[in-house]
Amino acid sequence: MPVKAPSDQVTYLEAISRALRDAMREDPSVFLLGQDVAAYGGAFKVTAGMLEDFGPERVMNTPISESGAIGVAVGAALLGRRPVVEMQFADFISCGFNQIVNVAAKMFWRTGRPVPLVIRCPAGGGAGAGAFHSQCVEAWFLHTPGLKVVAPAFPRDAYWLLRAAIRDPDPVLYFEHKQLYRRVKAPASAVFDAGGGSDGRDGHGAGGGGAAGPPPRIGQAATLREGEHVTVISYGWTAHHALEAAEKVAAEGISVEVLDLRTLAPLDEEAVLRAARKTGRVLIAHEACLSGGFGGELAARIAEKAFEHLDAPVRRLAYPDIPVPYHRALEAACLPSAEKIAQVVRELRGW
Amino acid sequence: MPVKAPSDQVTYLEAISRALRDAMREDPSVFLLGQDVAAYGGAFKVTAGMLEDFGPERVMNTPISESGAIGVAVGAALLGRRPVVEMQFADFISCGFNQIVNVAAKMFWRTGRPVPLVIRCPAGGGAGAGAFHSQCVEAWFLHTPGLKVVAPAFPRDAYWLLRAAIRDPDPVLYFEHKQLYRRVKAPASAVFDAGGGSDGRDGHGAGGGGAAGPPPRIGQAATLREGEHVTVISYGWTAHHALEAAEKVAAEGISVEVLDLRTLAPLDEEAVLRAARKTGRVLIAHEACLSGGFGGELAARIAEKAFEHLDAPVRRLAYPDIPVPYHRALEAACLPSAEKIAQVVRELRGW
Amino acid sequence: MLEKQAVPRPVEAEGHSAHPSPQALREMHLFLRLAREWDLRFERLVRLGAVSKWYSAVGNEAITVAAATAIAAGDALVSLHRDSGAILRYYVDASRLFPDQFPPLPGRRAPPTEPRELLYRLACQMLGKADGFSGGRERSYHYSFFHEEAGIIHVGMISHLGAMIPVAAGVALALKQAGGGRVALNFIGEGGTSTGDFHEGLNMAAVYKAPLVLIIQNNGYAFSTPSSEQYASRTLAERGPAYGVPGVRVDGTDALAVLRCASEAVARARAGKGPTLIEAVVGRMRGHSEGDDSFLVLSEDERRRSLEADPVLRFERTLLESGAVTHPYLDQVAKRCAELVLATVDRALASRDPDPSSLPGRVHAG
Amino acid sequence: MLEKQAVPRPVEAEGHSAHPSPQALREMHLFLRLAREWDLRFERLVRLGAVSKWYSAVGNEAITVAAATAIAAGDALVSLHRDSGAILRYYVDASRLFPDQFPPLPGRRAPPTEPRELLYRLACQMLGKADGFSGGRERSYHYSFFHEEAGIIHVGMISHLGAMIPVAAGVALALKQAGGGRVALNFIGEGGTSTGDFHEGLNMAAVYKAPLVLIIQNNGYAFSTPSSEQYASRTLAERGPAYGVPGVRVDGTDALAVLRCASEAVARARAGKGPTLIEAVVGRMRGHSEGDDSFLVLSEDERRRSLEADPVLRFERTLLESGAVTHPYLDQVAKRCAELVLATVDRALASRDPDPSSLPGRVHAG
Ligand SMILES: Cc1ncc(C[n+]2csc(CCOP(=O)(O)OP(=O)(O)O)c2C)c(N)n1
Ligand SMILES: Cc1ncc(C[n+]2csc(CCOP(=O)(O)OP(=O)(O)O)c2C)c(N)n1
Ligand SMILES: [Mg+2]
Ligand SMILES: [Mg+2]
Repeated sequence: MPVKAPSDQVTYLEAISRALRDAMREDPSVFLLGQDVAAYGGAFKVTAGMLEDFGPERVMNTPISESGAIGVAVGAALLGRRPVVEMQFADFISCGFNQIVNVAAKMFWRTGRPVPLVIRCPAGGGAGAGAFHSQCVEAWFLHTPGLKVVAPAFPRDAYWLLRAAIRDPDPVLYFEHKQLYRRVKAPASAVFDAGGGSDGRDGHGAGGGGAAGPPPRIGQAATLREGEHVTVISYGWTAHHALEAAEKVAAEGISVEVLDLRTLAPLDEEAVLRAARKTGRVLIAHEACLSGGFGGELAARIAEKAFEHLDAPVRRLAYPDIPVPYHRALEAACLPSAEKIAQVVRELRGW
Repeated sequence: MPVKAPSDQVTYLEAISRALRDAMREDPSVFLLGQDVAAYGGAFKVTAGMLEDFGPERVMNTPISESGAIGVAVGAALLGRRPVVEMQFADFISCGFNQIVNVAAKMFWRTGRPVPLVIRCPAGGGAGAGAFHSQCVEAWFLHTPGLKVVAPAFPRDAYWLLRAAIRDPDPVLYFEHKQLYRRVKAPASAVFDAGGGSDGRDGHGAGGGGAAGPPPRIGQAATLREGEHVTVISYGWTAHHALEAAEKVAAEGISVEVLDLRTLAPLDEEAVLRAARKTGRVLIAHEACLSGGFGGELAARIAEKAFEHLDAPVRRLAYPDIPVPYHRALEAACLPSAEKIAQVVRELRGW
Repeated sequence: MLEKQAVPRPVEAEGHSAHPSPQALREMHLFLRLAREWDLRFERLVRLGAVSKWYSAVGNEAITVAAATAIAAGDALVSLHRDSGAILRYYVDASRLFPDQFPPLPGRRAPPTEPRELLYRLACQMLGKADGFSGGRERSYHYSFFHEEAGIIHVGMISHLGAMIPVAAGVALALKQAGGGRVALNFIGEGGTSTGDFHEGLNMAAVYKAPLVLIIQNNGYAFSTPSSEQYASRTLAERGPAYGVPGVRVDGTDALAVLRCASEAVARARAGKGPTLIEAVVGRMRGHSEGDDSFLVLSEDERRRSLEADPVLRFERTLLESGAVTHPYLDQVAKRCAELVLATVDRALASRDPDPSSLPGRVHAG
Repeated sequence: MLEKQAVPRPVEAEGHSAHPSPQALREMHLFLRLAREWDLRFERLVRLGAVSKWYSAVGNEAITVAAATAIAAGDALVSLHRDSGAILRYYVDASRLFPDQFPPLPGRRAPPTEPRELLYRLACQMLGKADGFSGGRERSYHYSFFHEEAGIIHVGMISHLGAMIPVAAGVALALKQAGGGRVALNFIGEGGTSTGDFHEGLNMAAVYKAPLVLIIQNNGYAFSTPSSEQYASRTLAERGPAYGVPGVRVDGTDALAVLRCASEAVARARAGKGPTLIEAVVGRMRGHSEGDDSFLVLSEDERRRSLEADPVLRFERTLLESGAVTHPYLDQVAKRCAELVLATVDRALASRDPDPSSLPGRVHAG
């Protein structure tokens, strides 16, 4: 059951799937590892049809062994292969934690041998899936030198950043928010165009209006929307809420700049500081828990390096410091939303 | 080979050891788990003599199974026992990561069953021990709701916070910096006194001059030194550097307030904000890597909640974003030091 | 600070006998049927959209019910995602549920719990309702329930497979340290045996001679992954000796065979001889979770054979053949169970949802 | 972006024979002796304060040297903390080191590396010097060294025990995918077998039929912890079948026996039949690390017996008895090895330290 051929509209999920396929076609050293990725095509069907197309040597089920799978991938990567490991849910990455932070992350620095490895992590909540199928755990890996971490929010970014991640010589954690899989779409031409076409935003909010340009590279943030009064910095699903919030408050006369980080490590610090300095009022929004989340690092950098430009305290909007509750009403109360973001934006504007 | 009986001077290591003994004597549900903790007394001899004194049911070697050991401890804690697990080095905690962040941390919130568990983590560098025996990994656990994290810098805090950790109904990570083990001492009376004697500082720098008071509790920071011009916030070994730096720059006419967090979670935010507001110039210093380190969270909170009091950007001094190098000269170049702290303090003073 | 948590006292020293009396057989049947009806009901709710996800335990009943029959009040249960049979058996006393049909069995003290109330809370738990064990904070079997008087020490799962095995070993260790010959019963799928925690937990239990009975429910597949891509040994039972513990393989559709193995393992654990690893082999009567298409990974033939080997029907045939029960009896039990489940779940469906204003809620106990 | 990394080509298809010729025996002896002198020298440096920590491999030589003798250039070595014997054997060609005594062996192509230079770099690595493989960034055996022309694919350890086993399985998998019948050799202590990664890595290697030879060096202790507190099975070899791979137990003081087992395992792996688990049993001739008091955990009797079972002396006795060598020959080899090690390490000691101004250094490859 192959993912449907690129039609007019490409979902976020299809963009990921297509990136895998194109990379596999282009480079025989690319191969896939993960639970149920072969005949079944993965829990979310991202790898559907790939076993048929690329064979069992390149599309390999793993036992339920996150640590083993990542370790095997590291070993293969050390010998020049380019494994892409799928976590069935990002939450399970904690079982392979040591392989990531101590084996993969430190390998190049210690030994000079690159580890071209990608770990795909279907992340995030919003589906009523409870504490162990909803987490946003990127921050653990943002305190670990040697890793790269990307978290695209749009099909075009999803496609090109996965292509870049697979080509990258470093271990890359690729966080794909499950809420984007089938909801977020963009025209195929915009998604796959490598030249300088439209930027492939999904037309959601004002995000479709960005400038045309070359495909995104790892380490580049994107300005989703230009604004004068308040800057909202975000990534992943939350970037969509930010856009929606910007739309909302625009009606109230508040002009919001929305920055989508896309890559969390290495951070596009220049873009962050530029966006912060531009308005002097900053909100950082993410779905991961507040304490120790990446928002703290961002706020710290802004507060230090854009100190003189700040007209208001840097605010953070994040998940409360609790596990993800199961019941949908409870979960909804915890998740960031356009309305919550809009509310802080209003407060910042009035500061 | 029992640790020597409390004499006039008590080392940090002896304080830890004594806390374990006193807790074991007081509460039969306390027991020890860890690699080589039984007959051998642990890699650092913290549990020396305890097998003889408390027997093999309460002082148990574990196989080389960090995840297993922590999981076993969680199970026992669920049934009302109070295990204290020793990591041979804090670095190895990554192998038990999932048990901590997904099993232990979330248990009470999910099920209402407390998990009174302590994990002792000999942490930190400075011994030329390389990338895997030197790490400061506390930040991983500061992004995980449900855990408590302490990191005492002085024998008195080491003793009382370990006693409190063992009595605490929540999983507590207890980070003990190896450089403090035998170097930092205080008079026995000051360390163990539960009344209101001297605060048991080690007389290092100005730290000995603190006010007398009741034993520290989890969640309380300590002002090691009062100052007017610049605030340095720190914990663990770095708190000693901060004191030394304060001494250094005092001669230059700069008056430094030094705050020792002691507990990282739950954070004594009030003390942090008070210290920040007092001088309006803040440096946060820790040995963990800069990016994603706890300094970011602290800086973010200060920058948000003490915004109007800040006269200079909040600065951070931390380990560079690399693994710990082996060669002593390389390592020394990376570690925070009194001189490095003094330098930033001077810059902040001049801002 | 925490109130001192006492380890629940042993309520009863002995589990059910491995040679069950006719009434014991009928009780076992009751729970097989009850478990079946339970899961069928929730499968239906998935199709109706009232439940978002369900890992069906249809097909696993002989293992879970029989294993839980081998333990007693005061023993601990650490359960996973297909263990409704064990939970029902462990929580509910037949003589309190249907006193007309099941007089109290000698030697088994009725848990002083109101079974209908417990079943209601369990149904609420499945539905994320306020009256569930976790008050809607947690999903399905991801809760714990301790009831000291009833001798219930039930530690529910987290999703991460394998993680509960060291925890179960720790529960067993604490029971051992407390004395009294109590044991912990824990389940894992054959897929879950590939986790590091399976290894670390079982090895530690073996080294500590912890009274742990670990049952692998080998249904041949983990989600879509067949055993042949999960492990390369002939059986999983032979992993036992690799840890210095007995490894027993049993037909997981044969409740009586499972009861025998489990009872032996429990007796061994009570006697201080440490853990046993049991591999119970079953077919797969459902896909991985209701609503996904993973059942189609099996060949048609395999699906047919698994469905034919239905463990509940098998047990009913055995009972019929032995003359212990009649067809009308079976019909009546099935009807009572279905009605009970229906009423319980309906009541739960109508119950109140948790209140978001109670969140975030305390993440620390003290 | 990364230059395309090619998997190093196979340099030689066959390892040494399991029935070594007299010269092959003398070569094995040379490396046993060289490894011994290597470790003795560093032990001494610990006592002199020139090295801060040393995990001595004295006593492990028969295992490591013999196992590395069973592989060939082009095969991969994934080493741990007591594997100096394997590294020396793998890096160095006897005929290049001492051409007067060791004419090139037929079938074994001399690695086109200058052995004295490699040994110097290795010594620098041990001392954290700038000329070490990691330029002082990493400690002792925590480095990697790839030399395509020489067929050296050497992945060094991280400290976390067990972690290298999945990595070794991945290396083996990549070798299999590349074709050519090459294998990966990996070691672990009996203590390290208790890690989840041992289980996950070996299981995956078995499922994938990866050409991995995993050798457990069972020296009865992990730091201070005796095997009886580490695992409860009778042997560790019997874990093999638990993963569907052969489990072989061998006397780790008998280099020839180890060579036989390892050669068989290598042949099996080359033939596409997957991994083998070898348990090589040795005594402990040293404590956990030089300078700690863990050797005293052993009884006096046990210490004496281990020291008497010295594998190097045992091999020398065998050679003497078979008439293959004479006493003066052995003395001469020992002298040459000691001198070589002394000169190499002295040169390394005198070499330059790394320059802190080069830090932090690149943490990313691209
Ligand atoms: C550590 C971990 N990785 C992945 C998953 C996702 N997952 C949930 S159930 C399952 C299959 C389990 O198979 P098995 O253990 O055989 O039990 P079964 O469902 O067949 O009863 C998987 C892979 C998980 N829960 N935990
Ligand atoms: C995961 C992990 N936990 C703890 C340690 C600390 N440690 C280093 S060596 C060692 C003992 C190793 O014993 P064994 O595997 O038998 O090897 P041996 O040293 O006896 O050769 C321990 C516990 C470690 N390196 N890694
Ligand atoms: Mg299964
Ligand atoms: Mg050992």
